[in-house]
Amino acid sequence: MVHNRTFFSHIAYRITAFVNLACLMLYCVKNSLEKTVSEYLLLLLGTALVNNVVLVKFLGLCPFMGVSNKLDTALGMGMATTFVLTLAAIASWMIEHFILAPFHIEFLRILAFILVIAAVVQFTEMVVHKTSPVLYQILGIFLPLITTNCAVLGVALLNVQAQYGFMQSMIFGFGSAVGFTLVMVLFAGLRERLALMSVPALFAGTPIAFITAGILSLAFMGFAGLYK
Amino acid sequence: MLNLSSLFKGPRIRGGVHAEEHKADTSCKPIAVDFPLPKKLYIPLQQHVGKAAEPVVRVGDHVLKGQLLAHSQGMVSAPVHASSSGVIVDINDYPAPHPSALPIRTVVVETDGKDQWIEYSSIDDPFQLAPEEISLRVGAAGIVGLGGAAFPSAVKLNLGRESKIHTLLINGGECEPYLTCDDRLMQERALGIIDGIRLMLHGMETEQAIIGIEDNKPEAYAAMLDAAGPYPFIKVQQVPTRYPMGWDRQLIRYLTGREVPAGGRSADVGVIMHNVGTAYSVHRAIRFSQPLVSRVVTVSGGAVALPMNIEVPIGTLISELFAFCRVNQAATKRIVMGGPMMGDALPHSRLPVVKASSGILALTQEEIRNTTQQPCIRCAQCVSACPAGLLPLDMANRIRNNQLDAAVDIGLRDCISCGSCSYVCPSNIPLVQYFKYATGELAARQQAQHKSEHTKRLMDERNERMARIKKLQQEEEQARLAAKAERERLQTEQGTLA
Amino acid sequence: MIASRKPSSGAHIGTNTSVQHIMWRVILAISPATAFGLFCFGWPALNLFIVTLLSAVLFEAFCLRLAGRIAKPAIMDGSALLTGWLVAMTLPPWAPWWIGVAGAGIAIILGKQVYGGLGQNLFNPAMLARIALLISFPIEMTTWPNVAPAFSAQAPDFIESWSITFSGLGSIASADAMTGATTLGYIKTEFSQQHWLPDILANHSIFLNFLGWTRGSLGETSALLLGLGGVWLIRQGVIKWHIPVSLLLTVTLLSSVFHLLDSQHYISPLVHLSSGALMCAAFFIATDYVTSPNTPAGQLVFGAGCGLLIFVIRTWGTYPEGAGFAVLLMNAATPLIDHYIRPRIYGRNRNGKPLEQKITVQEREQ
Amino acid sequence: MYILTAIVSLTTLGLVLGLLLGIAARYLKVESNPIVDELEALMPGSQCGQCGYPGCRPAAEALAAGEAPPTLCPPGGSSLAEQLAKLLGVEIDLNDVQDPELLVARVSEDTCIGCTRCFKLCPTDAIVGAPKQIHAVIADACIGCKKCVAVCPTECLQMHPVEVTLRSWRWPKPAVAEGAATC
Repeated sequence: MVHNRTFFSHIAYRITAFVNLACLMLYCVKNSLEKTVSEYLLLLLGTALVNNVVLVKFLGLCPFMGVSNKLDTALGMGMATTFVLTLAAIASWMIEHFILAPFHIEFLRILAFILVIAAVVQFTEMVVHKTSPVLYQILGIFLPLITTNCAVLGVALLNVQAQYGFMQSMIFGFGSAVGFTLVMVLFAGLRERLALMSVPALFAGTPIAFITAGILSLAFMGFAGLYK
Repeated sequence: MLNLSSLFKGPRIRGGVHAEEHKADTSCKPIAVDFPLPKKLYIPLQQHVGKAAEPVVRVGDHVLKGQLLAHSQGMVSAPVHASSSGVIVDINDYPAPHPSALPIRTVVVETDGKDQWIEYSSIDDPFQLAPEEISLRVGAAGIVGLGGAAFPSAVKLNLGRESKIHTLLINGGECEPYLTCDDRLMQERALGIIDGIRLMLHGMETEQAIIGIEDNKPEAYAAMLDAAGPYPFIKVQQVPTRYPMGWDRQLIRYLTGREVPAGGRSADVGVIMHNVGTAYSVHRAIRFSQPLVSRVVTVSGGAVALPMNIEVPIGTLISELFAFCRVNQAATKRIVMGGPMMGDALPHSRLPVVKASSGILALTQEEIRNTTQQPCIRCAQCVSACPAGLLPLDMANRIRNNQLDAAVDIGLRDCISCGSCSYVCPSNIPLVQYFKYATGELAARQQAQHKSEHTKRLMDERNERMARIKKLQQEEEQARLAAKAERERLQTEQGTLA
Repeated sequence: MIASRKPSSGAHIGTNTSVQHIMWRVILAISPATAFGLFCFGWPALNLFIVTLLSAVLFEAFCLRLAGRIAKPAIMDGSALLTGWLVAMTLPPWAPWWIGVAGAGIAIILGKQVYGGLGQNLFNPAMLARIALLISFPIEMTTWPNVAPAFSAQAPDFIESWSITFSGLGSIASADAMTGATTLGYIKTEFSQQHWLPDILANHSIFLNFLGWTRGSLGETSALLLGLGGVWLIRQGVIKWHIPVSLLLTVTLLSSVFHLLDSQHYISPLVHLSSGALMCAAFFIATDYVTSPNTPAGQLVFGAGCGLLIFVIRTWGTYPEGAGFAVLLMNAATPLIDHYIRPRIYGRNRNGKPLEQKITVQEREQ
Repeated sequence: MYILTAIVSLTTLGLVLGLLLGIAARYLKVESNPIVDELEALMPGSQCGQCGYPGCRPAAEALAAGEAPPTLCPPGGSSLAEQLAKLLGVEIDLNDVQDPELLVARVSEDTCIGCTRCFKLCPTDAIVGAPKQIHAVIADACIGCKKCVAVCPTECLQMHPVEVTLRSWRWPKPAVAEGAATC
């Protein structure tokens, strides 16, 4: 309990960091705003809960299963992915509109996106290694693996497919990342409790985690229809 | 059902249980003093917290009642005195009154029936004595906390004086079911207790004392109230009846509104707490310089034909006590020393009564909590029952999975093992035993850690010594070789000269 | 004088409650509502009810035997019976028999035994079964028969009921005349056809709905009886008041705010409260020990979360009844609530650091 | 025409990103991996080699690199395994790590001939004695490494479990309820 409270303040620090990052972005594109704020809020809730990137679209399952046995690591992973996803969404929008579209080289889209995502992940890895070596040690291989996380590339491609504007694609990226973190943390809480239980040997470990993930996705279907 | 009224009246109370008291059959009878003097008294040398006492007598010596058998050792310790006059027949290892009944060094006194006190000089006005003198005499009389903690009282008095506490708290709570020895003591010997309190106040140079008595003991409250009448600085206050009201920090929080910081001592908030029995024995020790040689014990339980409070010399065997109270041996499923909530289950009754045994219970099968365990259904009754605000079910869960550090993270160190959680658990899970096991295991690991550091130091020293010796040998070797070479050179020179 | 060899510690005396004791009292609390439901929907409901209970107990015995443990004590503690009972209560009264068996199977096997038996499941077994059935068999799970008291004219007699339960509703001629939508389902369909509130509920009486004289699940029609059973359970000390009160309060607050803002689009709190499903969820489903937080503060947050989700799903979601999803989602959040909301330990502040209440010597001087 | 723009745009993109990463790398420099020192501090440091590595430092490096499981150190027992697992964030199964059964050597006085062979070998100088005098073992210093038993000519040095006194007695762990799933 003692350490998770300090971690709590750790999270608060990270959230405030993201918030002022988001405000900065909002400010510099404010004039291109044509949709009202409630529209964005609905989009955010829609991506985070209704068509959740992990439990409804089934993207990003390997970190979801791999890193979710401890609450702190799940939170760390969620934060790292949020950082990467938001930056990747913005960068991919820019590349799409300033490089691929004008030169009509849309066929290079996936290649360019992966290049940017890899760069962003490498940058995140350095940041995490610098700020908290313990988290870096615990996340281990899963931190560079964010590059191959299908949610990150998936969201970038979905942005392009849905022809979202700059603001919308950023909100879409951030929303799906928040959804990812929410589900990761929920699942980590469940798995931490599972670890303390005497589950029958047949199901102990990963099988019971899969069953729990299935039930969780069943529960998330309740949000169906909330947002078209 | 928790009686919600006491929750709102005293907002500072949390958790605790409302056990049925079973006090009726012993609280109405006066303290019996007609216990026949046993033939043999088994007086353990370690009846207190701290180092064991060192014997000053030898086998075969004749001792009088109240004579010093073993003096205290080191800072935290207490001397032991003979409970009756007689001959020392043995100083050896005998089973201790402990769930494991492992051996402990005991002095065995064969009583001669005369029960003759050692001559003592009673002083006329103890308040002329210097405060330090009071705690010296209390220490010399071997007085320890009689509430069950058995912490040497002299050390507490000195601590109280040095940290200049502002209130002396007297615990008349006796919240454990079945036990009524404090209740009867307050009803019959209130003046002695008040006098003991005044002596302790003088000994600690504090101004006021508050006596906390549960509101299920009205006669005791009345007796103490009029005994404390002439002294305005001694206040008598009623506290709600809810186990564990007798827990010192609960009483401190209720009466003074302050919370003792975790890991700290009650002196940190300017309060020292003593049991009423301790106050009475301080009165006897200072006024009549009588050491602690006997105590009032509640013998009760379903299997006891004559439940009573009885003044018993320290060292009497429980089997003799049971014989006197006509205990039905077949019906006794468990013998408990102390209260049924925090007391220790003794494996057999051939164990002596010690300074800390406030009660000896012979419980029948119906009274004992049924031990068929069922899986934990997370009903959280234990969370609402825990007075320290812990999560017993989560801690037990982690301990069962051998994650002891994780259990310490959520507050294992703050558990007072009061038994409220295992009392209310519908699945009869022995929660307190999990916590005692975990604390013991962590202590064992701590010791193993110290030992490994100690042996690491020994190894390093040995390696250095070996290295030093080898270096010395090498130097001698070189020196010898050099000397040999020198000698040979000389011989060759002489050879060439000759 | 032989005392128990094994050293036993902790409290040597105890309250003589036991797991059976608690389970049977919960069953007692829900029996009036179930009896009323069985009375309203007649024989087919009774057949379904018995089939579900039986299969629940049989599945439990089967799993325990499989796990190599003697089944008898676990069956007797009534937990399997209670789970089966709750599953039966949430099913449509005239559902075919295999719905009952499938529901009991999912609840006992997937909901409880896979996790290791009593006290280990992460999700409420009854709600898991209800949601799984709702999503996989939408038709059977949404045919709501009219109220036909057991001995009245239009109630199917015993033989007819046998065919309803065991060969499906199609077997009797006037099947569609006997069924219709629940209040919430009706409102949702009306909304989709752009009819708005005041006139939809013209002939709908909240009081009848509250009493239970309306179409609905087998045991969840009568909000009144469920509420009374719940209050009795709180008086008995089996459950704490925190979850039901915070759940009902959240639903009422939200619905009254939205109803005031736009009474055409949002139904009034009274209609919400008169639905039996909400009462059953508040008193019996959300307060399931194993899957709800263990501190009173945590339970308040849990109840509020359930209330919020029920309101959101009922108002904007596709499914008319949101209680099942809400409870499952909040069950998933329970470990988190328990992790962050803990009572303050004596002598420590909120963050677990010891208090600095040390009295300085000067303070003692004055 | 497309090929040219494609190649040019992608290479410039790659170069720009590479440049950015280079700058970032300089600011976010991190020295050696601090985890290894922390791990070594936890180790008992008796360089006993029972984990298969020549000493505690190599064992710590293997742990940090992930080649060795946290349960590699028998003298540390389950407490060390738990701490290592917590630091490394690795999940371990604690039940198969039993704490080493505490043994202590004891000299049976009647058969000891004072040959001084044992106390020359003892790593912690736990055996005291002089030539031709009866030797004795200091229980606190003996780590149960059994080196002396092997070398004693008259077999008078035997290993005995540490006997439990009132102070060292511990409450046993309660048996798990047979109701809960035992498999």
